[in-house]
Amino acid sequence: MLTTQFLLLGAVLFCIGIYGVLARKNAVMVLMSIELILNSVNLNLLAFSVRNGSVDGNTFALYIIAIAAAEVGVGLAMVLLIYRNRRTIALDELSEMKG
Amino acid sequence: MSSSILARVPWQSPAIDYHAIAPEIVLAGGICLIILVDLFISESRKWITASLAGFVMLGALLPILTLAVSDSDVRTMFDGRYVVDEFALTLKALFLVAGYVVVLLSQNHVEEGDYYQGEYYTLLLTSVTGMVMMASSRDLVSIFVALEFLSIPAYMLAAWRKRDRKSNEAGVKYYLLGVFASAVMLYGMSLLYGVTGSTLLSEIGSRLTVEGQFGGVEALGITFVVIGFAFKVSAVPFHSWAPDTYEGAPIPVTAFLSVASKAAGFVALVTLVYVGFPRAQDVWQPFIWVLAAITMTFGNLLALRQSNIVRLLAYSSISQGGFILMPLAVAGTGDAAGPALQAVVVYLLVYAAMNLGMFAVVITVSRTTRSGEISSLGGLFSYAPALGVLMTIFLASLAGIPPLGGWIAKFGAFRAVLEAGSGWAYAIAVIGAVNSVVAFGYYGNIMREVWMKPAPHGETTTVRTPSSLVAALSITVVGTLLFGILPGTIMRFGDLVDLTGAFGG
Amino acid sequence: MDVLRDQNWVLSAGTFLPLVGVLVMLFIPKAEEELSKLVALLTAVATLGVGVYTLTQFDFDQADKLQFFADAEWIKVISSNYTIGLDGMSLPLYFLSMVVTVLVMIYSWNHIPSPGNPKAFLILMLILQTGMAGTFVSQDLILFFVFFEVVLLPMYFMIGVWGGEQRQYASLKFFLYTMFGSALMLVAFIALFFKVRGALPEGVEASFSIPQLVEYGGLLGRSAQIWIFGGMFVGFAVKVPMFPFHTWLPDAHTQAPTQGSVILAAILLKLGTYGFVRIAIPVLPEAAKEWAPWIGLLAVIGIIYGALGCLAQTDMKRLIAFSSVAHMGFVMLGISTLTPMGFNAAIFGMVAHGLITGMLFFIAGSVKERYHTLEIARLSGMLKQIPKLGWILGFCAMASLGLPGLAGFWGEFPAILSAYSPAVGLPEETFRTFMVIAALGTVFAAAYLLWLFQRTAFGEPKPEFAGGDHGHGAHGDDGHGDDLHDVNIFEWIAWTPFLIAIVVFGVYPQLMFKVIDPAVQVALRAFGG
Amino acid sequence: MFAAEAAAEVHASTGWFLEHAWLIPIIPAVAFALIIFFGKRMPMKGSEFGVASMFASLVLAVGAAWQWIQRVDGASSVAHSAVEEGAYHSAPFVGPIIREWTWWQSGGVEFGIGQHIDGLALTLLVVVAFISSLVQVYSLEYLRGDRRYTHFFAALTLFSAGMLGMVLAPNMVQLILGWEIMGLCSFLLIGHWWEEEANSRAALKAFFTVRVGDVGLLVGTGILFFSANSWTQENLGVSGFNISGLSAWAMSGAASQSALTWGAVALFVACIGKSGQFPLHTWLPDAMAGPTPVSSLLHSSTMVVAGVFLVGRLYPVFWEGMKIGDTNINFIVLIGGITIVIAALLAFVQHDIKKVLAYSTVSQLGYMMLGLGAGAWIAAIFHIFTHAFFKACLFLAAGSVSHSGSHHSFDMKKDMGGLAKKMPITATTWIISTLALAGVFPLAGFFSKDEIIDNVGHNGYNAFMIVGLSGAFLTAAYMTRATYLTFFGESRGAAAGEHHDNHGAHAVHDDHGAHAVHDDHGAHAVHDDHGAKGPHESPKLITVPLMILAALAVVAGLANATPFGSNWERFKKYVEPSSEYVMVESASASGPGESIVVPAAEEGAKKEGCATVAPDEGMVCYFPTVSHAKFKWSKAALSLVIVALGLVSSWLFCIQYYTRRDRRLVGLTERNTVLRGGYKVLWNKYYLDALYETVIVRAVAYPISRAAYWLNQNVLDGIVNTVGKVARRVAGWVYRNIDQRVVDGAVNGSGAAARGSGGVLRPVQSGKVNQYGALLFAAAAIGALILVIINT
Repeated sequence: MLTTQFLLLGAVLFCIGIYGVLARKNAVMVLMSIELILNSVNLNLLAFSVRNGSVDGNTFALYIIAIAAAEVGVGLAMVLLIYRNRRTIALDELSEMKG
Repeated sequence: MSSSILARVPWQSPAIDYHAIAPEIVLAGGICLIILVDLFISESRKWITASLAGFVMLGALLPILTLAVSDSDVRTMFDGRYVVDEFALTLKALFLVAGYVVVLLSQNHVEEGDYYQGEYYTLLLTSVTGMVMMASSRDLVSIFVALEFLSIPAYMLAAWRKRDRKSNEAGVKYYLLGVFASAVMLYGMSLLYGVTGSTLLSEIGSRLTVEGQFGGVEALGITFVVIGFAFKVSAVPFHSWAPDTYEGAPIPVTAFLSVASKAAGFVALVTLVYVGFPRAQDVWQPFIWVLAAITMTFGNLLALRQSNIVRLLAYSSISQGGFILMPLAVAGTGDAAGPALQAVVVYLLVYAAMNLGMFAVVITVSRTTRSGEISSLGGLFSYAPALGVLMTIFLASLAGIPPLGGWIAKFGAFRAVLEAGSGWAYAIAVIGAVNSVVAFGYYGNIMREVWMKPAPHGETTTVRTPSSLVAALSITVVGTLLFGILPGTIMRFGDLVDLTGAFGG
Repeated sequence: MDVLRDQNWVLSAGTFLPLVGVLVMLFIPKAEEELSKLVALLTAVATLGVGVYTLTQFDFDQADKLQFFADAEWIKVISSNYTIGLDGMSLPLYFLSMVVTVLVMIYSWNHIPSPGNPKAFLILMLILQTGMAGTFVSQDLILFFVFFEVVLLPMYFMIGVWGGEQRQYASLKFFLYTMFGSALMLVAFIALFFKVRGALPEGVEASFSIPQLVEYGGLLGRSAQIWIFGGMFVGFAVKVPMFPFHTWLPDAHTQAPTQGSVILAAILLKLGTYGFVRIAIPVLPEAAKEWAPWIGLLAVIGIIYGALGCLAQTDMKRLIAFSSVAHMGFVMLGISTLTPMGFNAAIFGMVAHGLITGMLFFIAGSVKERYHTLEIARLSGMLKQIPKLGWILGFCAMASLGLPGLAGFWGEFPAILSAYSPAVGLPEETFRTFMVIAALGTVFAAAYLLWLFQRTAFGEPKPEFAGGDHGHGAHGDDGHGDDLHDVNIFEWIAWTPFLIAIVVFGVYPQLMFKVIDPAVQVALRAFGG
Repeated sequence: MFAAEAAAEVHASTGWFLEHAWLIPIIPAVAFALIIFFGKRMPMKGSEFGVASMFASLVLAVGAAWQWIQRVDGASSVAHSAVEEGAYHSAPFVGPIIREWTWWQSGGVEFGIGQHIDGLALTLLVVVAFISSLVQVYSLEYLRGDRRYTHFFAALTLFSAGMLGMVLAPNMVQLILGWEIMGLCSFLLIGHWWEEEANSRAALKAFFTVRVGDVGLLVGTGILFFSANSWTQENLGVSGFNISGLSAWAMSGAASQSALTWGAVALFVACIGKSGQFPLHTWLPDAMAGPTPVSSLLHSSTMVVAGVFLVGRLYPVFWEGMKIGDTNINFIVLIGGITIVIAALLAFVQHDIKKVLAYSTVSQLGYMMLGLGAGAWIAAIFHIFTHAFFKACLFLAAGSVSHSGSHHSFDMKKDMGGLAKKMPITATTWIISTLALAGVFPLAGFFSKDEIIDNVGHNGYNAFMIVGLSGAFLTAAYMTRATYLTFFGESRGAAAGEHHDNHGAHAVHDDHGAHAVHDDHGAHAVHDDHGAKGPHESPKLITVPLMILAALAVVAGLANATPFGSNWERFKKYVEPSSEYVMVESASASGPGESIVVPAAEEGAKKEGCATVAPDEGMVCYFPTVSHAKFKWSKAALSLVIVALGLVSSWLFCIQYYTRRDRRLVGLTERNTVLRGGYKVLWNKYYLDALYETVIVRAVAYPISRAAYWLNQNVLDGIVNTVGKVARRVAGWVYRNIDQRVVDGAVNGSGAAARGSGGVLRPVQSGKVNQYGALLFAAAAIGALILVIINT
């Protein structure tokens, strides 16, 4: 069955996403990476729903897509906010508070 | 092919118990109302939105009361995905009251900072709505939805002071890490769905670990899901966002995050643990044990170093979270399940009261001192005895000193742990005992400032306390004292039987 | 368990009346100092009135039973009730706490330590009173724990706000020590509850009620008992304080204001020893037997160690503080014998030490007020300048070193005696060794107390203080305006009861023993006492 | 109680005085309270209470004694008065009047208070009451104008109360009570003039030293109580504190030997402390810092004999514990013997007249202990009796000298000499008492001391008989020296009328004068010009007591004049308890609140003495069978010769040295070496002369006295004094290094450690989002990995 390959693809995407989140300093890129993870999740859900023969997975995936959109909206707004206040979106410069 | 799956499912609209979801409906209505009102009132009368928000919260409490007294105690909808039972009601009430207190706290703060009041309260209400939904969710999807529902507004609230770099930073950190965590959690959820073939917690519970054997995928899924909420409750090592966010966000928002959203995280955790994977305790018990131990320890140790009161409270709330986690670490062993659930619920209630109270005092004082440093509290007792005593009460309660609320919470936690009676249980009990002593190190330090230090640069102007803050203070202090002196009033909440479907039932 | 339930409101009244006073005082403006003093004093007196009434209504022929027994539902879920009762063991301490509070209030009338603010000071004292009284009457572990903890904060602030130079360090130390102990104690309590619940016969409902635990505690396995006892031991031993948990005491005592020291010495230290005789030992007889030799060892170490500590002091108040370590050592020695004689001695010793050391702290406070120093080296010839105070000091020193005919002796002597033949099952030789060491301890006591008395009271006054005194000190009538006035009226009122009690109990100890003895017999039933 | 009366009537008469002897200590106790509260307001500053109470007690005591005599006579007339001379005799048993009321009980143990009246108790009661009365009268004059006149009488009266209470104690607890009260009063009275550093030091030293001994008292009481309690409870129905119970237990053979021995040793340690026995005697001479009346009452005649009294009171315990009956050396005699010699030798080297008397007291107490230790019970008790009179007299005389003769000085060498003409009465009484003390026939001392020595030898303690005899010689010698220095030879210093203000004692006393309460100033003025008038006889208030005591010092001995046959041995007849077995009624005789041991004597009473045959069922006895030496003039003559030798030789030496300052003999001393000095001790008086001047030379010349003195000063005194210092130093070290560093450091350290680790953790909180994320995911991955592994 093909589901295994889908799952593998999902896993790969997940890892790439994780790498992106941890490695990239650019806020937008990080957002993108997170989107990757979410999509890997969607892939998983769809593959599983096919394997389990239930629609729950599909529904779940739809919810995730919808909410992810909202999330990204908020995220981009914040990135803009940062950019307006400090003319950069490099995350490693965000260290006003520590300790 | 997938189309054929859809075809095979017959569609019938689910029965909806409107009484059961009345609170959510009220809140939703309230949100719309505020948005509308906000559009039409002049800048000078924006305060109306605040009072509206408050009324909405209280209004949402009414159906909860009616539900509580109504005879049919458990109401389920969408074949068990959305449940209103004693447990859910208790926590919904908690969220609403907490939300109300936060509104009280916010009123002057937001007004004087001329922030966008209407939006502020809208978002606050939205977040509270998400929490209220969380209390009833018994399904991966609904849990996820509720989680995002309460988180996303919170991200924005954290970054509310647009011009303030700290606030921005707080928002962004909270946002990125939050989203990251929920992504990881989602991956875990997908795995769980894959192995069990259902998103309904009770079914997952019954299908997971059919006589105990299960593979790495289940373990992975469970771990990732637990981590998702460990992040919400800012358990070490998933706490890193909390101090920065708490410090950067507006203080009322911090209060909200440290109480309400943390409580929401625990609610989800409890639901998952009790309903979702009651038989998989081999996975989550040791995990939560470690989380609890290091959370309370690190939280305390780091708190000892802080000089900023808000940041200190952030760490203190982290270590308190460790204490709340403690009973869950034994929730899977025999008789301990009941007391553990009870301990968590009681702890959440008490913690809400005393921590909100603490923030209320801090807000009131900082209105005068204009500083977040602990040293700015010096001599508070001498020039504002009432506030000094109140702060002492809340601090003592946080430190768990009888007869204040905090002690019964801690007591419940210890009781639950010792009920389990295993070696690990005793170990964490001792760790908790030692930590409760260490904790006094910094609580006592604040008391010392308040009582024994002279006021910095002769600051002795009497503190003016706005009526809203007075209300907030009185609510919280009454709660703190009442819970402590007559614990019977809350100990009755959160009996295991009320949590429908526990142990796959 | 058989109890007398009539008039079960008495104890609650006696315990919570001070809180009523606190509520009233909350509404008195801070400026109205006289008024708040008055209200506080009246409250304390009223409380004492209730105490006296309790005394009159107490059935001394049934001192072994719990009287004025009240039992109300409190925290049903954890099966802990509001259970209070009074028997011969707790009556003396319960009453003592009330008396001490009243007298301290009187003393406070013109001795409010800096930085003033009598309102807060007295409110804290009233809360303390509630905590102390409650601890002695509570018959439920959880209730006991709550009251046990209630006294912490007021004392913390009393030391920390109204104390001496090192007050913040001392207060924090005091708090952390006690908190540490009580945390473990709480764990032990809960563990005890569950273990006992496991061992209960059919049909008996588990609860934290002390009488019930005493009844069934013996059912526990030995190792379980030993561990639980260990937890309680730490909790109580810190409070007593026993060597090596004692180091908070000297600082706390030295830094605390006079009133604080008096209450601390007179009552608070007794909470720990009371915990031993009321809870730890009766509930866990097996473990008690295991621990007794070690307790005894620590006790005698404390006796000698405390005495050495005293000899090393140059500060009068600190010396008195260290003497507490030694005296509580005698008390613990008596307890560790697990014999009725030892227990009686211990409880008598608690009261006696409360009276005597409390009195000594009063004196130290007054000396400080007059000479503005407690450096023994700088004090001299007190008998010449303020003879009455000097002689009172001598009297208390004599009482404290266990002179027969004064209260101190009846705590010390029987404790030493009882160590010769401890309860069956305890190593006799060991305890006889303890006996000899403890007896040597009395010599040390004589040494440091008389040494103190000789250096401070005898001899010629030091030139720095000799001003304005030309032998008229003998009449205490030097009107030279300096602080060297003899005992004043408030001090007389506050002190006379102490002095009388010291003599009366010394001359006729039966007064207390006949109350204590029956209750002790019951408490030690498990040892065939 | 009435049941008891009835039982008592069976064999022996009792009477009001006997039944109410417990009033004797009560009266002074009440008087003490009166003095404390009203003393200052009374015309005579409270002294009247004291004097009155003492006389009242005296009357009661004498009355009780009289009725006791009748009781004994009655008993013996009823019973067989056949008393076979010699080896051992057994008088008819006369039960003591024991009345005991429950004082307090604890853990089933009953602590009683009451009275135990028998010959011994009555002897002491009479002596104490009598001497106290006289001393108080004496003090009226002697202390006049003193700053703390009232305090003085208060303490004095309290002392009498304590002592009397101890003497008639029916049980150990009451005995300890009185014992400690005496110690307190001793402290207060020695330190009466506490402005002087030295005085308060002496007071402290006295109390502390005695307290060291008291450890033995507590421990011993404990041992005896727990060993005896069960036996006494079931056989006599009294607690193990009860004295007669303990005696019976000790004699019953049921007692464990180890318990007896350890108990006896422990108790004797207490006696060593209280009665100033070697090695704890060092406090007694220093105690002379107190006013003279105090020295004469507490530190010579009454308080210091408490130790002796205790041994005599619990004699069966010591008899059995120390095996006095069948050894020829034991702890008690050893200590007693050493004390006699050491103290006597020290008495030679004193300048202070009171110190001479003090050492003499120590040595006499040694005699008493020696007697008790060697089984000469009656002789020892009799010596208490006689010694009280002449020693009190001596002290009062010394006081009188300093009061009127030497202007408040006690220094024989500086301020006395040739006072015999100026103070005839004082001198006479002094000389009489001296002779009595020396044991010159027929004065009191002879009958008691000689009896002791005689019996010591008779009971097989021959070595110690020698010690006793040499002690007699030394006593005679040093007393003669003191007498000569004080009353004969040429007058020196104040005795010659010089007025030198730099004198210590004088300064002290003046000081008090200066501080005296106003209305005493007049009296004080009168008081102060003694010096101006020069030496003269003291006023009546002082001389009358002196004369009374002197008279008694002459006749007291006849109370037990062994030489004149057994009919003269009244003391023995009335005081010595019978050693015969008696049937005891069980505890049933004890009424509510009081337990009475009333032995029914006559019917079925055995003739054989106790501890010579095994007892029958239900029979006990309260006293061991002591054998009495038969008086022989030959032995008496020997000791008399020795005494005479001492007197004469000492007298000759004094004349040689003090009147004719023989230069050529001085030269001899330079030529003398350490080695030769050793054996010339008793003969070479001229050698002695030169050595008086400086301590070192004398020490070289007299190894023994040097050793004694050195031992006394450096070792014993040193120990007592340095124990405090050392302890303080040790304490200081412990306090600084252990308490403050280790134990405390642990506490503070933990806090620091916590904060430190907090600091370590802070870098984790770097503030960088990516790092946070990494942390988050790393933790997640690790957690997941572990769990996956352990769960699959």
